[in-house]
Amino acid sequence: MTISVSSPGGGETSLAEAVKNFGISIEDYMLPVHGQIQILSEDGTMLPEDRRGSSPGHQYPVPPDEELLAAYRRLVIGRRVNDQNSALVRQGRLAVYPSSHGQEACQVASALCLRDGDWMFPTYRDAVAVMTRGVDPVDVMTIFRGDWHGGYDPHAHQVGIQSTPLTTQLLHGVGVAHAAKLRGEDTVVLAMCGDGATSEGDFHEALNFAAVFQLPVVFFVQNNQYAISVPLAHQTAAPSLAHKAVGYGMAGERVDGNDIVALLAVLDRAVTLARAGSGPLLVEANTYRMQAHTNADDATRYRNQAEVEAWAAKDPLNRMRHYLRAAGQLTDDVEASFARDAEEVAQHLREGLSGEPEIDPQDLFRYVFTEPTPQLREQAAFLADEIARSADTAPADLAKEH
Amino acid sequence: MTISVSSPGGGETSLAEAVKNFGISIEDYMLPVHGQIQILSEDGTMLPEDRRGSSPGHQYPVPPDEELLAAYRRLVIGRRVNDQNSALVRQGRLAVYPSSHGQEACQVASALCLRDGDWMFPTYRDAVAVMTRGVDPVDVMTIFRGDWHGGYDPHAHQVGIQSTPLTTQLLHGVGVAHAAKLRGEDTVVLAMCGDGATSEGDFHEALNFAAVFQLPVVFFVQNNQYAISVPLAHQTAAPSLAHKAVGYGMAGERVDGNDIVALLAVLDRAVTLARAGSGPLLVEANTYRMQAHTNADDATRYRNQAEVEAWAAKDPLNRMRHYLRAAGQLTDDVEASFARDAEEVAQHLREGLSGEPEIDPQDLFRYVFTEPTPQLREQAAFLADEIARSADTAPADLAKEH
Amino acid sequence: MTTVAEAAAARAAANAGPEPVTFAKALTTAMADAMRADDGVVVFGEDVATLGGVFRITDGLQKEFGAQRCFDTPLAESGIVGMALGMAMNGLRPVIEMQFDAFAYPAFEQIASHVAKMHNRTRGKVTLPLVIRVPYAGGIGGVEHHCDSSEAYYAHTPGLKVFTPSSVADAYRLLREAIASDDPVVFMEPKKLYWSKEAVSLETLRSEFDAGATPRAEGRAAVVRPGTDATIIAYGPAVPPALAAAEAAALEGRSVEVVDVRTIVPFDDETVCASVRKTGRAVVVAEAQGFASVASEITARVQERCFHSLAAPVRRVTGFDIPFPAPKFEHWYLPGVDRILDTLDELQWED
Amino acid sequence: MTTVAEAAAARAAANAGPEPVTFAKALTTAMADAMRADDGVVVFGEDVATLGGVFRITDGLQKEFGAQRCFDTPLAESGIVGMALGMAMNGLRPVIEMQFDAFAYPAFEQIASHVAKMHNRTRGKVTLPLVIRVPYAGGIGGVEHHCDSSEAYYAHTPGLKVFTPSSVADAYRLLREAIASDDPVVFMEPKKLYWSKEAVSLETLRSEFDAGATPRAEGRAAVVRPGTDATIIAYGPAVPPALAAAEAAALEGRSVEVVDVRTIVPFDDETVCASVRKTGRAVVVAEAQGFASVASEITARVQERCFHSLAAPVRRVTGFDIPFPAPKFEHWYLPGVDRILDTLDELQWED
Ligand SMILES: Cc1ncc(C[n+]2csc(CCOP(=O)(O)OP(=O)(O)O)c2C)c(N)n1
Ligand SMILES: Cc1ncc(C[n+]2csc(CCOP(=O)(O)OP(=O)(O)O)c2C)c(N)n1
Ligand SMILES: [Mg+2]
Ligand SMILES: [Mg+2]
Repeated sequence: MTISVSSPGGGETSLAEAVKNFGISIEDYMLPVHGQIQILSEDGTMLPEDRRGSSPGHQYPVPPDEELLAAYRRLVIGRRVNDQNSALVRQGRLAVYPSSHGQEACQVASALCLRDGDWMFPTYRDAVAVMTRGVDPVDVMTIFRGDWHGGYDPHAHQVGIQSTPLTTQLLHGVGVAHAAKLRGEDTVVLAMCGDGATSEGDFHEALNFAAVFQLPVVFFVQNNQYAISVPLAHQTAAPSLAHKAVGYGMAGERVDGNDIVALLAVLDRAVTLARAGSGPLLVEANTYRMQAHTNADDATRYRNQAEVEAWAAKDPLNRMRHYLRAAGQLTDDVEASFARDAEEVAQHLREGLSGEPEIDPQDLFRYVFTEPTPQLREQAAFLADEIARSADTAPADLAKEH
Repeated sequence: MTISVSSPGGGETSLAEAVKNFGISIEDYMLPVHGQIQILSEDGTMLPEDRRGSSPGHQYPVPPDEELLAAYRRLVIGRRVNDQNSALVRQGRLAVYPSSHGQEACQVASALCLRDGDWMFPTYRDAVAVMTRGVDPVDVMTIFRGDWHGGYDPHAHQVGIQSTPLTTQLLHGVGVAHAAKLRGEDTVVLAMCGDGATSEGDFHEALNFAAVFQLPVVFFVQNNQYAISVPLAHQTAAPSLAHKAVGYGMAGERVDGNDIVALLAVLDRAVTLARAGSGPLLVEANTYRMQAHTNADDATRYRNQAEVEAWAAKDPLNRMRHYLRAAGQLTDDVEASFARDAEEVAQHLREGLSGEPEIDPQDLFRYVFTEPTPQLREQAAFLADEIARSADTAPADLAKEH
Repeated sequence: MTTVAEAAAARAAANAGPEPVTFAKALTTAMADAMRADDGVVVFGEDVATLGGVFRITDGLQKEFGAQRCFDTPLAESGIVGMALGMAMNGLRPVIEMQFDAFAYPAFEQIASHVAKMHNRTRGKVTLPLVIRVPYAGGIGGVEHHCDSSEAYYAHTPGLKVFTPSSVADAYRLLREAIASDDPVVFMEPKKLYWSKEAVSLETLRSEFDAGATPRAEGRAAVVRPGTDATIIAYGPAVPPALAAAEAAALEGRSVEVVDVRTIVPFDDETVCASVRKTGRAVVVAEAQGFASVASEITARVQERCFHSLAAPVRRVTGFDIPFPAPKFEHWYLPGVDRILDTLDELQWED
Repeated sequence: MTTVAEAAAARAAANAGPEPVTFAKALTTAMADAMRADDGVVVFGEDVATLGGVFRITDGLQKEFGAQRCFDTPLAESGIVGMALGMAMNGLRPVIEMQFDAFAYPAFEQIASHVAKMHNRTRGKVTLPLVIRVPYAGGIGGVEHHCDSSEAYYAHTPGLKVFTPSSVADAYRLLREAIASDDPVVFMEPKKLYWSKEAVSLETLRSEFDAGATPRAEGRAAVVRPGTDATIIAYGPAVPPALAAAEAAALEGRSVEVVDVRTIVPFDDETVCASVRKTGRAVVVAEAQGFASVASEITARVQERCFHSLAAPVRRVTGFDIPFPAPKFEHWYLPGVDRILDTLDELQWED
């Protein structure tokens, strides 16, 4: 390994550079636009440039239609995955599933904005993003089926584990980016969290470390308005979560989280800036958790149906679909083929999660350390013996367990 | 106890109100002035109003000269305390002393801006502030002499313990303010920390809690440019620490931390706003730690003499002295009487810290809980017995220990 | 020892007397009663207000006591504990909820460096009547980070009391005592017992508590099943399997006494040692990983204090020294009846 | 066991052979050697770069290896550990410093919920070669929060290795092993030993380590003083008083063996139990508060494993169950020679 880039602590320079590049003040660079970036209207028409919420220093190229069509396909699959998994919970095949129904545009855009070699650090709710990045859907479900804490190799797709302790994973992303930067690699890290998670101390520490070391990390906050039952107004008194960027000398952005066009535009720009050495950026996407926190939650206890319905009208799939149909990109045939693709993934999930997984009790001791300690070997032997003895007195089919 | 005020989560309202009050935008309300508030020039002349760094929504009344004279007296005493304590360390009477030499203006202003019933939450470096608030200087030194973890009753002067774990005390201040608010009391809390401490997660959580619950807390950051050896540029890439306020929907202020006039003006206004229900504010004072972190530190390893000298020229005492002499407030007589007052405090410290404190080993077990557990009683008896037995075989003067 | 009769009665008398009550209900009622009795008691945390907590333990409190006395905080555990400390300093009695065991870890500095030390540091000038409720341990098929047994971290930290009820009556009693205590209490609630039921009368418990009629449970272990041949020492989630094992052992003709520790700090050496001295054999059962744990402590102190009464080494049945396993592996991890019986069998009965 | 001779030689032979070297120097050299041997090793933390650490343990590393491989971070311990985890995931071997024991607590969630669990959670796909250096314990007259013995928190957390050297040679060896380990290691450095000196040759230690000439110290306790009548089991800051007590006991005609645990996790049952089975008596000495501690664990496992060899209960000499005291009270708290001798005396020698 060769470490080649310049030393940390270059905060001022990079801010000054951004200001020079965009010809605006430091505050204007850091402050998010007063509204939010939106490119596609709620009824699926492309907004004129001067109504997209952008301002000097905050301009965004619109992706070409083919890309939008491909993104839409991902949205369709993502929605199907969410609904399939929720069904699998009801059928007892999964223990729990925190659905991103309604947030699929954020999920898809977070995967599509990255290239090979980049890293994603997702949360428990980002299963669709992880799948869109290429991880086998069944492996993504391992944690929720309960046969292990995680089912995929983070190195295989450069996707961190789906983190449960809130916001902790942002720091892991910062570390991955730091190591890459020290080696002179141009890796970008997308570090994801929810609105509630921004209140945790680790959020602060992660953004600050990334800014001080000028690391290529895009912090992506899916503001779905709730942390379980707690609405955004109880998380922050700031005008927006993107305003938090200012305190780190970082640029903040707000984007319509149900508008995949705006999301791709904003995230692509952020990733490009980060890769070019701008330092980290913070992107807040306004979206909505259409369902309960998980199947174990009862959302009617803390929010009303009118609010849910108002957001249903902004559904990210509908908007994109209307636009693509109007643009002539989305024919009935294409739509049918997307539905088939989605159904294929759903079927893969159903099949993959149909049987009881084979599990080996000795796995309990195998991975605690790279090699088991004498104590763990003792405990492993103890359990093996216990199982063997109980098998002697129990039905034959348990005997395979050791 | 009766709880009487309105429920938490009123963030938006209060921001909107501030904006209405000052006729400026939300961002202009939150963003600190681009430079910093300074009222007294470095050579001790009062700056014209348009050169004080203020801007719409950020205006500050100048305290009357008598108040300034009283503050100067405190500065003189504070400086003497710092130097006396450093001498006591060299003489072995104190184990350690983190001196606020050079920061006396911040120290004095933090005590003077509060009224009875308000609370202060200081750090290990804020001994002078604590004394200025009225705590007996010898009691303040208990922690550094090493005869207990703290020497004063926080309730007696409404001063929290001098906290060592960085930034943790801000949350205690938030809690004290919250309890007071729930009871309808108009307590204001001044919660203090250093520049380095702003990087800790607890800083984030404290500011956010205070903002969300709209608590009357003034967060006062003494930016003395260093966290032990680490300069500010390695703590943050933000234009200033006061910019951090924006992320909480809070107003931030920057003030010349060696200008007691500006400090009093800014802190008085902040305390008044907070008491009137503005919610929390963040004030950053730019100052300098003139000496090493503590006597155990060697500052020459990480900073050069030229930098130290440049700051010496901005000495807070000199500036105030020049102004008051020019204003005719500070005659030779008055100055001599201040010096005598300072010497009296120094002598009190010398005398109070001259002998070995009487300590009782049984105190080890007395305060762990409100009543010792059986285990602690056993351990206390064990130690008493051990001491008794060793006294039987040891010189007579040890016998007094039990 | 005073509760032997009561506990036995409560556990046995499901066919007569009061209606069955859940452990969860007992906790909720204890908080509500404390809030009624003292308007300095405030309850806060994540999702405790509108939702009533993810386990519904604070259900109804905001409704009855208003948003000033039961409220949600921003999502930050260190913030919750640190703010609670300040509120306790300033005249209130906060009862705070950590949503799950492992989610109390962000607050570890506030707990270990301040909550535990403030009273001592200030020579008793500052008292912290503060309860930190921690739903803990497994048995509910929870995913990672939702099933840690974290009691040893707190029990090892001087200045914290650590309570952990295993019965419905103790859930009520101990939580009332914790809230009434002027010392900070980490209140560990075995999640898997939330839905357990016993026929106890909360009204009776309330009036007994209010009248000071029952002796404090703090610092007193309970002999929850009497016996003569061996002692099982357990607490929290390990008590039900311990009782079941004792029952199974009885069928094999072995009379096993079960002691429920109830408060880990302060620990009741008297009751525990009296039992072991009487029976001469001891097994310590706890769900947490065993290494450097509360079970280690109990084992160490029992052998220190009862050495000459012991016919066999004090043995432990604990979780393995591994991260708490995924749901489908849980049954291999949890100390169950068979494992306890096996260990009882090994206590050198032939001697 | 292999280091009996070496350790004895090193400790005794100050009059011949190599120059005396401090414990601190051995640690610094170990890091520098590891950085030379592997350019993936990076060192960071608070004040470790320009200043060289408040204890100067990282002195000179930035100068030799540059600001990319030894650097200061913003002041945030959770940030340091979380970032280190990410760097370890991405091919580096971070060695991070927590400035003092209690200042590692803000990082507790990152350590307990991620550092300890990542390898297990990913079925071994992610390894975390990460060393968390923690200067710990007292004996230096430090103020509050600067003298905690926090090893039990880590030892109780499955997935962490916990090393703690007590000799200069072990400081070098164990730190090299920790850095070379693919598992996360919490490396506990007894502060009061930083300035202790022994005549050891760092060159010899280096070449032995590089050649793989000495067996790994990980998982191997060292019999640092042979004896026949009783065993003292100690680690870290407790080893010097244990040795001194053994020496004093020898004057009274008692031959006491001293075992230095060296690595708490993994624990060396073999060496410890062999000694206790031979001597029949055991005292566990540790500076940390005793309740639910590493000393409890050692006591518990020794009586479990050596019960029938024991002539007396295994006894503990530990810190009291109180917050670490202010400097002027420290001498009453620290387990010293007299207290260890008293306890040895009580091991029922008349039997
Ligand atoms: C440190 C920590 N505290 C508490 C929890 C429990 N918890 C799980 S999800 C959640 C809400 C998170 O809200 P948000 O960050 O907005 O993400 P969302 O679920 O809305 O996607 C909480 C409190 C946790 N997982 N980690
Ligand atoms: C949580 C925590 N981490 C580390 C330390 C060690 N430490 C003591 S003071 C200090 C520097 C603090 O700098 P700053 O906040 O700027 O305050 P100053 O000393 O300059 O007044 C450090 C790192 C600590 N006390 N607490
Ligand atoms: Mg959310
Ligand atoms: Mg500073």
